[in-house]
Amino acid sequence: MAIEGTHIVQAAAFLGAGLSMGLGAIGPGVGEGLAAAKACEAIGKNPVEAGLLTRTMLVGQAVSESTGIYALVIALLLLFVV
Amino acid sequence: MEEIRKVQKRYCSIAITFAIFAGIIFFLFGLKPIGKGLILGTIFSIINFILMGETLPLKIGISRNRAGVYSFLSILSRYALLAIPLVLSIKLARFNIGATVCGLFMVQLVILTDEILHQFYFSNRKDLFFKPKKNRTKKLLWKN
Amino acid sequence: MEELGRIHQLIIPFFGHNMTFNLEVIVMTWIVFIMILAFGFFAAKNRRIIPGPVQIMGELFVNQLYGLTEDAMDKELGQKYGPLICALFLFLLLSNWAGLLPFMEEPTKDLNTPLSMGLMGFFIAHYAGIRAKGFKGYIKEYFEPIFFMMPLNLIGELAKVVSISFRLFGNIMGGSIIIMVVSHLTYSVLLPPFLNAFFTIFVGTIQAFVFTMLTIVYIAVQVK
Amino acid sequence: MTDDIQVWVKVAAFIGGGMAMGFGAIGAAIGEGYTAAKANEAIARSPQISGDLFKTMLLGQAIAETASIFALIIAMLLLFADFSNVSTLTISIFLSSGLCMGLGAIGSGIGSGLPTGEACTGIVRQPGMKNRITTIMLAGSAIAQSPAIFALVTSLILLFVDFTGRPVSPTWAAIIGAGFASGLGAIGSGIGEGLVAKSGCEGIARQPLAATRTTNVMLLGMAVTETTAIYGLLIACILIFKSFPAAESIASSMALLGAGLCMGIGAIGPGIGEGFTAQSAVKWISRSESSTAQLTRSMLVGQAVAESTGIYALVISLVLIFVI
Repeated sequence: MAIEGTHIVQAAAFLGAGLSMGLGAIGPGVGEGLAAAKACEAIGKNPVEAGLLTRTMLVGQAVSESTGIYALVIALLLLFVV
Repeated sequence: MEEIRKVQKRYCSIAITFAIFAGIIFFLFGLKPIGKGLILGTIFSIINFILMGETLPLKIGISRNRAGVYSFLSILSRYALLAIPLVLSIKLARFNIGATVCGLFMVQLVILTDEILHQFYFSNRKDLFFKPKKNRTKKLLWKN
Repeated sequence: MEELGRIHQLIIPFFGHNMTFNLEVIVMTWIVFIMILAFGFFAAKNRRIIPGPVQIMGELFVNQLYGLTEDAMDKELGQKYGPLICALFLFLLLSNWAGLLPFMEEPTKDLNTPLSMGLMGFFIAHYAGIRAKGFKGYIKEYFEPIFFMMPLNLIGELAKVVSISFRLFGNIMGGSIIIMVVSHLTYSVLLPPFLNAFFTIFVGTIQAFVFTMLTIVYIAVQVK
Repeated sequence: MTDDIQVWVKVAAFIGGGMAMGFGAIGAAIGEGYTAAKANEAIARSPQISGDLFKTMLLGQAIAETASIFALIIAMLLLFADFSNVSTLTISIFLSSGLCMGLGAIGSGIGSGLPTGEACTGIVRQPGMKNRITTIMLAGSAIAQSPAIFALVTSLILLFVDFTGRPVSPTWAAIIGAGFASGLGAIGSGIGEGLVAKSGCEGIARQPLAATRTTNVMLLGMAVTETTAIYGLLIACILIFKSFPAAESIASSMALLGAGLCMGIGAIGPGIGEGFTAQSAVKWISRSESSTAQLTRSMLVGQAVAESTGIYALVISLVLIFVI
């Protein structure tokens, strides 16, 4: 089993892609969960504004998800470009 | 402590009765290893349950970290005991491994089944998935 | 266990390219279409003041989904997008439940179906956004915090399609693979009926609802 | 050379068994420590019902220990396995199986300790509802065991599936990746489901009249929280049952290992996050009856969105398995 330089680079890229997406999913996952938890609390206190609160929650979650999307982009770059 | 003893007596007797009945049925069908394994697993499961209850009050009155360390030690010592039937059933052909594992969870199964049966058949508390009977719940609240 | 990823395919050569059709998925999709059409026909056949059982089902269903849509948007837009949402939910629900019957498979088990549903929702949401805000206002949204955030906003929009369709696909596919593995292990004795009920009825319903809900909300976010 | 392999297989079995037992016991110990701390407070507040509290603790602990007994079974199977007929792949199978069960037992151990502790507090607050609270606690901790059951299924499949005839080079990575995917993936869901069950117990203790809808929403939230563990199991099954062609280069092995790690680690965060969401929703549903429908809806949407990073991890792992 001859190990060449290009193979090692490719192997590192694949492993790195997996780790990038995996580790990058932890923070946004917990953060979005907290955002949704707070939104549920607010709806519990004031059910009349449920539609507005859900929209606000989604916008906040979309912003906090952007780090997860950066991780996705990096993983895809590592997979297909490197 | 009386409460614990009562609970233990109840669940352990149900578990061992069930295991012996099932074991006899397996014996009658000629599946000796399965019956033996079931009874062996259940006996050790009951010993584990009783030891768990005995060590429970010792955890009260100490800090959370010490309780964690204490539980870790208690788990390890109790599991050394639980390993005996597993090793026996792996090494000897007389005991069926799958049946032993089923026996090890007999107490847990009995607890869960008992709770579920109580919920639906043996009591008036049928309101898990239905609307609660209002007057009954109010009476409960008044009592306290 | 090798049948795990196998799909019956019809491959037709077409001017040097191979066109691939997933036969089961197409047939199952058509069966679901026919079921929806039959439901709609019988619900609306003879409408009366005192409704029959099928009409009651249809009315409840439509009322609930219109209510959901009007909650998320406003009254007028809710009336406009309600039919779409009803059709989407009914299609996904029946597709997810199709696996219950013997010799039938969920069309949503193939990635093509959820992805096309997700793309449809995506295009409708953006069309609604352009209609509501005008082209200039719509474009301006992408340069929102700072102007060079544009590519990331764009990826974020595309990631919505990926996440919404892969959520449905992953759940249904995962359920069917788990049922297959467990029935392989236990020789199809005890657990598979319960697992089948859990994954098909419960998870299928929830995922259909979540998909529909997210489509509504994406449209609502674009419109507001 | 065969002796050499046998030595390594033994080493792998001992390491695997040790990891299974160690991790499994740590999770259960943390959970029980939490329970003991809560029970301390409860007994200090009303010592006259300490019998009921001990009973609740005992039942809760008996159910909560299921995950670590699973770990014990896997450890014993590994330590006393048959070492006579082994190949190079057996090394990675034993390592992966132990790792999978050990990691998978952590989440459920911690998670099922949470409702038991909360049930002790709840019984002090509302002694009349003690049967109901005990039932909900038992149901919650039994459902919180399901990620550990997924990990157990993966370990057993790894131990009993016939891998002969598979090429060594990418298959070892697929096996270890499957262990990581299922084991790490179970942590987040286990803790998350524990959080949901905890707030279910709390809600029933605070608002006994709201018991029915609290229970229903709790079960719904737990079922949705479990999906990330199901993704982990899905990737593990694909990695185990798909036969990969032999490859000389290290790159394809690393792709499979990366797929497993990606799904496993990526499922932790969404699992805990979904647990937070459902916890808050259950808590507020028990307090305000009028907003049940809105809260259930927002809970489902919030959980679905919080899950999307887990889905990106699923996509990357599928790409790593099928495209590369």
